[in-house]
Amino acid sequence: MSTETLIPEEPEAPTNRPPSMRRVKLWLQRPYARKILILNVVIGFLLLPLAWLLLAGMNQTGAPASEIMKDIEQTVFVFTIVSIPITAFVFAVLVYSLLGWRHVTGDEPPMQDSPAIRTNRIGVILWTVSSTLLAMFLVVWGLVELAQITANSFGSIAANEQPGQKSAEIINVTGQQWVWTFEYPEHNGLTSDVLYLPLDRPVYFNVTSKDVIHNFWAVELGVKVDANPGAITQTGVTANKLGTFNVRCAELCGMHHAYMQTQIQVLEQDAFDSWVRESGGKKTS
Amino acid sequence: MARRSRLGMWFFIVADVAGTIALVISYTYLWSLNVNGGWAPPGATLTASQTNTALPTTPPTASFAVEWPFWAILLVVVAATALMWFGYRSARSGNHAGLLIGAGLSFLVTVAALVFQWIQISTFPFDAGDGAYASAVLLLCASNIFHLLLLLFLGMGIFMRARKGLIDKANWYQAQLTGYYMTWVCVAFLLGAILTTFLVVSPNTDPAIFGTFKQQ
Amino acid sequence: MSVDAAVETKTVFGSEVPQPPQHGAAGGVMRRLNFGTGLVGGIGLATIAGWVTAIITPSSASSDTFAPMEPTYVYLAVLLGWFIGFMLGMGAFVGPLRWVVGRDITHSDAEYMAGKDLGRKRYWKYTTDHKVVGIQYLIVAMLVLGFAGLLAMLIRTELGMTWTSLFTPSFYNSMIGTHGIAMIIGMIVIISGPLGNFIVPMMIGARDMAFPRLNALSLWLFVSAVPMLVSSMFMGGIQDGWSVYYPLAAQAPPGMLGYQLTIIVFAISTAVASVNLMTTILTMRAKGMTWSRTPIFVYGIFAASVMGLYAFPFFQYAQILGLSDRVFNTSFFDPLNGGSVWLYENLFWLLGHPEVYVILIPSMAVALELMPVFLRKPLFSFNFAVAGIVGVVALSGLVWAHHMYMTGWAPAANYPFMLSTELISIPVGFLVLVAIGTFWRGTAWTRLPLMAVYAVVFNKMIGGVTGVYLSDVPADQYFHGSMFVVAHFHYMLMGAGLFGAMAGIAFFFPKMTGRFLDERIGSIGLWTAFVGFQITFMSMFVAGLQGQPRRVLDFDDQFNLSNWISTIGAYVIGIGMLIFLSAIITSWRSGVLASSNPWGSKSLEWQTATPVPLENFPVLPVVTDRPYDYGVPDPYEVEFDSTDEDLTEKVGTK
Amino acid sequence: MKKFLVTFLTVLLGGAIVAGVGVFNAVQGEAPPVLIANVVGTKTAPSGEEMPHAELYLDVYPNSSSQVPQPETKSPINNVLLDGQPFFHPSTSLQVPSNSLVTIHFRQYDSGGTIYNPYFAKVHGTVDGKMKWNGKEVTEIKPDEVGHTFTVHQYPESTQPYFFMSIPLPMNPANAKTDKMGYPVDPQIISVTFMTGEAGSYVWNCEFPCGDLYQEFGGPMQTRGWMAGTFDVVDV
Repeated sequence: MSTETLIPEEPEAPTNRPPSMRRVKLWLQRPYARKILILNVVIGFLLLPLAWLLLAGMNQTGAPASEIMKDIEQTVFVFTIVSIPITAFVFAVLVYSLLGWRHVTGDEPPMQDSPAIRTNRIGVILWTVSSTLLAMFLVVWGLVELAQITANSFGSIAANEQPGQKSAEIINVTGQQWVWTFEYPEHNGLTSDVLYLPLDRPVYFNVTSKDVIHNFWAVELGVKVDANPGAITQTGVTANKLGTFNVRCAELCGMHHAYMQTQIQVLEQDAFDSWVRESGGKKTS
Repeated sequence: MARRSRLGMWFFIVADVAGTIALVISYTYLWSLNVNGGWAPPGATLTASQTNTALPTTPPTASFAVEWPFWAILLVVVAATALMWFGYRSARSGNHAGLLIGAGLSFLVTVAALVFQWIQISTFPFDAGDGAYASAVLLLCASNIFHLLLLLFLGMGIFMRARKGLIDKANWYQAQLTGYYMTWVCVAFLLGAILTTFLVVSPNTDPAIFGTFKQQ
Repeated sequence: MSVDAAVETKTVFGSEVPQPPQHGAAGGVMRRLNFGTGLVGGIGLATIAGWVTAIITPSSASSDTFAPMEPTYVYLAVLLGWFIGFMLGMGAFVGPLRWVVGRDITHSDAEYMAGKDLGRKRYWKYTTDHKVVGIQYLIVAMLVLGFAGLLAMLIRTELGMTWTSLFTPSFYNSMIGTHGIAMIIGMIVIISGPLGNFIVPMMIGARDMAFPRLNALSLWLFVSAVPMLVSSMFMGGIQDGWSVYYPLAAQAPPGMLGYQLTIIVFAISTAVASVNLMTTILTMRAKGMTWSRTPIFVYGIFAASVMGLYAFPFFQYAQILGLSDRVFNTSFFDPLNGGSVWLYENLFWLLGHPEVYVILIPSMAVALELMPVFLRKPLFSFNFAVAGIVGVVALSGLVWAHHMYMTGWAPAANYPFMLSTELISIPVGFLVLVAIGTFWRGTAWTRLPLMAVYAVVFNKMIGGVTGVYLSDVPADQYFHGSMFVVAHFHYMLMGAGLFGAMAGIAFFFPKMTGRFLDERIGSIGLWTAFVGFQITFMSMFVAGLQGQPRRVLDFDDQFNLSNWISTIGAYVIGIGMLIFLSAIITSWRSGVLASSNPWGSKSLEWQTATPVPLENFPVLPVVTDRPYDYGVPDPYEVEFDSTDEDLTEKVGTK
Repeated sequence: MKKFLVTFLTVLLGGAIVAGVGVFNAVQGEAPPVLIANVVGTKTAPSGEEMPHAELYLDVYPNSSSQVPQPETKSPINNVLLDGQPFFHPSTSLQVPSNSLVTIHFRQYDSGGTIYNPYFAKVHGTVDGKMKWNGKEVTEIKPDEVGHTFTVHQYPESTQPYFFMSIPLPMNPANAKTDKMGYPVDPQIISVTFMTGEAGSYVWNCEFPCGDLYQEFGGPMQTRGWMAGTFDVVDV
């Protein structure tokens, strides 16, 4: 191999080259610079509504019905906002390179070459720093949110110990081809094909499967975890909204995968208790 | 040409290493999980899996494999490799007889290793259906056989070509590349022997019972 | 006849070193073998093997789960018979066997295998010339992609007809599985195969690949795998998605064998091709082509080869384990007997994610390769492009488990994998920076290849941003397994990958065929496909946001609208792709003749004649400068050399 | 212009191929003929009101025979793979009237064993939560004596009423007297009555592992016409 480094030798900078800040000022005075920046801002503002449209899409069937789902939507919203400027900048350059800067057609290669910009220290540094900062922000945000969601899912366990707290309702979720069954072990094994949840009360799910992999997705509650054969996965949630929501299977599980769905009924505590009584379970504490 | 071939052989070894690593991962992962108490062959250790009706009934005679054959076969393969390197050195120093002897013996010893491997597989105290341990060990042996067959091919090639005087000072590298590959195969055998010797009884003593919310 | 000394010392094809003394006669059976004999051998041996197996298998044979095993055994025998017979008939085993017995391929044989003076016939033979292999790869890859596209049309039709169900659920599932894996295989090949084989050796100034016979081997292994995949459709199909998760795959009909053997063979083909490309690039670059003078496309192909080499064996062994589960009743992925479903998921995604970059990096690289030619300016910040590619390769092996956030295999592992996954956006960002930096102030020569690059960068941005949601565990908790994921990876693999391939093919078409790709028809096809693409997958994003799971053939009314629109868009894509295909066909047959360097490019592959002579270069070139040496001094920068106070006005009034 | 002709033909040909393959497979995958439950009069619902009453007869056979032919399928591979597998007779595409009482009479000829999930050894979704088994009314059967189940569940439409019904079909004892076809002479007779609501389309399948391959849930369990099908509630 050659002993040469990867970096192509930079052209020697002239001694009377103005300082960086001045060069930026000069750069801003170039005819295309302002146009691109304006274009960047315009496209950015055109993209901005996306942040709300995404949430509108997610909220169609009554989400968010839990803190977890709120966190998820918050994350989506923030990520959209922060990624808009850089996306808008790239789009602005694409548009301007087609409409702003010269372009030629024809069968022969253009006679006149473009400026030989081999690199641009300021531009490269700006991009690297901003993209790194962006990535770091996303990582940190993600880690914090993940920790919070984990706390929300498993807070139900902690709630058991805390005095004065409403104790957690434990539900054993069984996926099998192609139905869900929900067992309430605290109510002498009362089992149901519809998921009944008490309002504002932590619920703790044990999830497993009797045959293949399924994925227990309580859509509007933002709960999702695989139901694995031969293993028990755990999650939890506190439903804070009355209504009828969806459980869908989000992992291909065979012929009737599309039909492996059922309802979630979030009930007031007393309505939940009376349901338990009617369907043969003991009265809840 | 020699440099090219050497690079090519190294890259092929990289691919082979990745595949072997996949096998090692499978063995250790299943060993550590002991899903549904199904790692050990039934009868080897009395896990609660017997109480689990979901398990198909299997002969209670099955048990873990004996360790020493793995090491014995490893020794044989190492011998074959050493002979091949001896042959390569001879070729390098122009000693044609040495090359012939080294390559020829290496080929014969490889055949012996293949025979041993086959005997070991046919005398395992379990068959493919007896849980994850049986599966993992059998596939390790299968990959061993695959490697030995490749060695047979290479060894025969080197021997035949040596007889025709095709491997001389000009292109000794073919013997050298064979040596490289055989050395890697030794490492692969060593990995198998280590796994089957030191990772036998699963550390997970209370796996969840399949399809239920109970631990065993 | 024995070869005389004059031939011995001559440079033997593809290498400049003298050969060992030639043993054995030239000619022999291998000169009579071709694709026809391959088909005969394959079909013949398949028939015999299947027939024999059907006889010796007791029809009562069944696994311990009462599965009738006879169809399985027969189908397995047929597939293996096809594979061995086909490779035999192609003459793949001639070289190795002659090596063993010490009757090396003679010089004249080597030249014959290189297709010397064979005319069109060489495209139907086990030809070692890298240019022939490149063309063969192009044709086969386009066939595979066409097959997968056909399935895509059927899938969208089913999803569009929300008021009725056109196919049975089983057939629908097998369609999505086959569509997925066929597209993945085709996309992996479509750039590294044709352009990697045809262009790279010329680009680095070599006479051929390092191992010409391995080159042919990799191609014909790939070819032999295709019928296996298609045949599985007739054996019950692959009903488990392209990632055939176990244990669902253990319930699939025998068609699963077709998938498993396809992957096992294709992985060998990929390993062979990767070894060949890497060795070629490392050892055969022209004099003076240091790493800083190596074109970026070579870097891209090299990176793809590295990732393919270390990642594919995991996938291959996953399928081998699955095969032994099905045939020998082992229990690697059978949780009843101690197998683990997470083991399969880990092995699968250890390939699964690097494979995404195996597809993406070459397409980005070919885009960056052709931009300087059409913008008449050097590649912006070459070393950042290299750094981006190196960074992606380095991180590619550390992010696989972001496909497994929701499986619960190791909740604690989600934190590090989220970290590594979001870090990978930085090197990918470098590639985008290089792209827009090269657009910067360039005079765009708006020919088809460059216009395709605009599409690539646009789609890549959308795919990248939506990827950020999925890389983040909380957001993934909603999006995982929904249509949102499908739309995202189609933006990456199709929007960036396939459009990049179209750009590359359009760019290198004159060198490969001697004719221009028809500008008008090609552009119409490209932009039709582009528009359809946006319609299809934008509305698929919407369906995902609303919460439609993926791989469902039937769904709630609330998803109807977005699925209808998506289907219409899919038809537009189909039409666009067919138009582009017709452009390729017509231009190949009767396109405008192109000179040897029609784009006025400065890199090596364009400096040789078209059609390219057998050993590419009459004399091996010597590289004296960096690639992409286009462009005039920057007027703005020039003025700094004559700095005075009214510089500001001068620049301002420019 | 010749080029554009080629383009046009390419698009045409491509479309034709797609359409051809699509139609071919659509025909191959045709659902079995619809079995309609005809109204045979009226019946009194528990609520006391008179409702139209429809009846439906379904048999479950362990395998095909000269008497009971295998469900017809146009895909050749199914004939090979599903030969000798259990199936519902005469059809699995069922259609019942809406807002009425429907009685299904099952004759179960198959053997059986233990079901994975005891929940499906109970009766769900009938008018009184009971089913009539060989003359006596029961609400559940022993989980280790299940032959098959008839489980109708939610189709992914929020616009139609939620509907869930699961009927366990008891197994025939191993020592049951069989005729020359190998079928029990007196099969298990089960009849259930349930109330349908507004129109809607649902799917049903058997929840008892009676297929092949892993967990015995492959083959017939995943093929409409054998152990799964559609269940449409329509206005008459």
